[in-house]
Amino acid sequence: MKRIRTEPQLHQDGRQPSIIHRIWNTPSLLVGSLMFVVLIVLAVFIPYISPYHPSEQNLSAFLQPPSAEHWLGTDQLGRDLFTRLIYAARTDLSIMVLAEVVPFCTGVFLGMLAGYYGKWVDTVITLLTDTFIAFPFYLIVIIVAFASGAGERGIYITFMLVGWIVFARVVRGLSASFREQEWVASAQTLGLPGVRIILRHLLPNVLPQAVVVLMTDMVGLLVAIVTLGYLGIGIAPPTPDWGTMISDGQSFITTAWWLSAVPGFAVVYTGIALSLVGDGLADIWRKK
Amino acid sequence: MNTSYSWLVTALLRALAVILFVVTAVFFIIRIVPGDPAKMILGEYSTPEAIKSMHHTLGLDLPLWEQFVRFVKTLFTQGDTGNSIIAGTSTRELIAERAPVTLLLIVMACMMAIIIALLLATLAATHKDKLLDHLIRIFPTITLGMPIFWVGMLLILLFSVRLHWFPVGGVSEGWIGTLYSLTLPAITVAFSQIPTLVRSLRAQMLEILESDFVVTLRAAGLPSRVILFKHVLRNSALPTLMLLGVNISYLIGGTLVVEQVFGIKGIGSLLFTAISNRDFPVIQGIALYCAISVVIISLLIEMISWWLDPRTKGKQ
Amino acid sequence: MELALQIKNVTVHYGGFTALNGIQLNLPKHTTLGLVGESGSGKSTLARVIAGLIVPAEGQILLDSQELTKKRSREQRKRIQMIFQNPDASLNPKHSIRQILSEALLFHNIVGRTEIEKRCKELLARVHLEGKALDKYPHEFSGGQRQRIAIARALSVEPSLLIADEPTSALDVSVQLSVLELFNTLKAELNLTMLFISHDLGVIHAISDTVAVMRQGNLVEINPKDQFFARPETAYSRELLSAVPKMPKSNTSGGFYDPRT
Amino acid sequence: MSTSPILEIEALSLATKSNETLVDNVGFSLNKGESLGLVGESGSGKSLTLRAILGLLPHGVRQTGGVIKSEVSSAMVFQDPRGALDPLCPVVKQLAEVVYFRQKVSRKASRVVALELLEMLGLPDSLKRTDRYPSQLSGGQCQRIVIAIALACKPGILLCDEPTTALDVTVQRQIIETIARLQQELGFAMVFVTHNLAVAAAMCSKLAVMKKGQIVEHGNTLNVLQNPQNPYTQMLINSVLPLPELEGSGQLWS
Repeated sequence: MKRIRTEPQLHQDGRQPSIIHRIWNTPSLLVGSLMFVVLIVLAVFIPYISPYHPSEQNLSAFLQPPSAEHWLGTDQLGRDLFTRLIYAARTDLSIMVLAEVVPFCTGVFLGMLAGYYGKWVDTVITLLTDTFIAFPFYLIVIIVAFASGAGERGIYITFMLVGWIVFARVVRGLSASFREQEWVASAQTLGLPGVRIILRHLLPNVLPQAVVVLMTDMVGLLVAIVTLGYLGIGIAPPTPDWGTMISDGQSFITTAWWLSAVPGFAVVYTGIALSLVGDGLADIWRKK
Repeated sequence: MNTSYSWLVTALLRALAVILFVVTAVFFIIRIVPGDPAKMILGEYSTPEAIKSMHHTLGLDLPLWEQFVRFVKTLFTQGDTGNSIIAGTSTRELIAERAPVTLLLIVMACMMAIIIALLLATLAATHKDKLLDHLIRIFPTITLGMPIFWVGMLLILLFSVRLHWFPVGGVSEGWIGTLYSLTLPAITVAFSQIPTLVRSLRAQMLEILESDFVVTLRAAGLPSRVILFKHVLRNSALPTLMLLGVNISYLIGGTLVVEQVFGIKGIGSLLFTAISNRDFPVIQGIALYCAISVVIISLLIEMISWWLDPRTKGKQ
Repeated sequence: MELALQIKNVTVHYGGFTALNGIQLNLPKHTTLGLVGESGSGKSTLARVIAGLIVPAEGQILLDSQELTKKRSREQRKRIQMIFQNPDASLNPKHSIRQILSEALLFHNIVGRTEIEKRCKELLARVHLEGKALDKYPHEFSGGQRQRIAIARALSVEPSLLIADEPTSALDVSVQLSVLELFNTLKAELNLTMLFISHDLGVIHAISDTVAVMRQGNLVEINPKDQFFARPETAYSRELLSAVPKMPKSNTSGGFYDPRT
Repeated sequence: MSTSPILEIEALSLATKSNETLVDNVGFSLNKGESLGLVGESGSGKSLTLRAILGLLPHGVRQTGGVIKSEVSSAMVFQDPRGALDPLCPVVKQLAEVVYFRQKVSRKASRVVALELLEMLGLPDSLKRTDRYPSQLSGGQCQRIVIAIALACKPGILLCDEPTTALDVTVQRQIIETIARLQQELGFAMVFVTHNLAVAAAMCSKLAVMKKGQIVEHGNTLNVLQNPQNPYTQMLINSVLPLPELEGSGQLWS
């Protein structure tokens, strides 16, 4: 037998850029997180920042344009727009995050099951997703939110019913392609049980992509919450909410356009922040 | 030939199964969510007797399976989900009356979305990493978080209130008038689809532009416009179609909301009237018809792309 | 000779397509069978059937004269290990080498927790990698090194049959040679029984004791290596062998087809 | 071989956008009808050199130095034959399209020329009658179409990027024989990129061995193979796995 040659140790000495270094080199992630953190800080500390209460009316100072006293002016009942805007962020953002928890977990789990096991498991789960996806998103949101009663509860139930589909679809595709990868086959030949392969092998591989989808999906969820508020079947007044604020301001659109425009921009701002974070995370994970 | 038929049969069977699931879902959706439909119709403070008689009218006092049998029976004999509680007429007629304008709006929005998205994606992909590409790539990030109704409001504010280019709302008489007054709503609906479409299409175009066959054709000295129009665009047409199939459901949902903003008397306004009247059969009917149309449209798109793509046929 | 593996009449269909057509094959203990064939000949399918990743429509597989059932037990799975073609996909990208090597050791209680570190290092030494590799991740290694790690992982459960499905095809030629040398050393040191699949006759020649040829789902020839390479039985084997490009001999001018201007 | 070179490359350097060197100071020349084998392992920059000659560098790669002087046109044959053809366009149509634009003939005539090219490459007649798409042809047939497309450009230099690597050995032999026959008939020069020394030796009279973007050895095929000066070349030669002689006649390759 000839002597064994060891190959040149190509990558072993190659410097591995640290996590912090990678984050620093991803501007979209930095900017997005910063934008989001600013919003969260404002929402947490608003009672100390603003002298007003969100539902404190002052009918002598209604529909005022922006000024030093009222940074964004006042609405038709003389409430401070900026204060209401940030209190609304509290409501909307906390619902947005909480309502994603259950759909995210079920979606990822069902997606892995369908992708890994294939066959009838896949057929059943795919039929289920195809069924729910057949209902136009807003139609089902509106119907379920209405039927389960206006308010937060309706939103949570709606998203438990339909929110998991996006994750299930993405994760199913990913898992099915990972299933074809040889490390899954190796795990199988090593005699590891399916549950272990799903949780220990597949999960860490599908999670990054699922989190990226989560970011975009949260934007969609926020927009849906706001839309329900606008349609009057979301969060009930007097709890401040961007959707109801837009709808309240609609009557004054010709005279005080900012009443509707500003809460809209708040939604857009959050959307930009989250999708930048999503893009950034995707970038970091792709580079690896 | 054998395999192609089996593909068709599987696709049809799957669509049929989904439709069955859809019917079941429409039946159950009102029943699994908390809250008593009768109470919702009559109001929170109605007498127990009134609720009981309403249960009887809606058939809610029967066992669940009997309710389901009734539901399916109505579906097959009448083709709908029963008569409207308020209007008394069949939901099918109510929907048929409102459907044309909604359909027209959807078709217009689809066409606008495809044309604009394809244009933007082509521009971005052919100018990769240049200024134009960066601008187009920022666009989806910004518009992702725009509520569709809010976009509609801003467009009304700009084009109708300030510039007087379009009517503020409603639908005018005649063909030209209808198309004219639906333009702004269609742009609004399209606007909600363009970000996702542009994103995926740009990625797909880049993949095609950098594939070996484009290099072959460029190396063979074909003019770039021929490569772009005859080969690249044709290859991205199929993915576009598929993408639209996935998004058609979102598009229909958006249309319903936009109708509300622009005061268009279509399915959307029928839905919201039914909701404020607690008219359950109508709500169910709309859900059923929308979902079944989505299933059929998806099936058609699947069949068209299968038909057009030689790769699905295999060796002969 | 005692048989390690017996394959009896194994048939696999994909839709209407017959991927394996009544394959009969015996593999004596401590020998290496080289399985050769062109793309679509069914050689990888056969490997996956033996490894239990594909359930055949018909036929029996016996390992040490014990029949492997459709639903294999963990013990049965453990005894047949497989090494795959693509070094980029053979290791879980999110696991460290330590996790990759120790997972099966711990799961099957092959060694105790205290000895795990020592055993992992031994496994790495077997495939000529240093112990410090344990805390690294797959993307930090080259293709050849990843194949070595995959081999170490397969050896961790002490299999009685090792299947190698084109393990060197995706590697550069120099790396291919060193991985082949590793296989040969392991064969000698560990008395391995191996099924080695390749489309490259040079590779098959370097590693096998017996050669089997597959074509379109059928086994067309099995013969001892020396006989096969000198006097193949079938016309197809002869065609394969004569198609392999060879290095020029000293008496030819090189550039055989070059127009002499 | 005393004619003036039709292709001259001097000090060619290629790099990524982030200035990572991919090809470094590569130079060689090629005479009419001559064939050069560019041999090396993955990442040696041999395919990029080819793309530079073609004038179509992939996105993100730029030329940082050197000159490529060529008097004739070049055409390329790729590693993955199926990927090199538009999957939605019938193969004959693709070929005819190239003939139409390159040879400036009428649409009708271009189809006739295309069919002649198919015949020259030994493709079956059935292609003429019905529209066939790349997915309906075998890898070897697709590669013949790709070669036909390259020949439709009437190239002075044919650039081959691992044209047989993705193919089975029996098909590989047919394709190599075809390319060699066409070269004799049409007299084009050739740059043949491969990692397989035996294939390069069979096809080319000159060899250039590349490693990490540089040419480490360059010369007549036989000289390089029998008297390698560079240890890397020696290592590549040692890596070729030997096969014993097949008893009986009919050997083509030695």
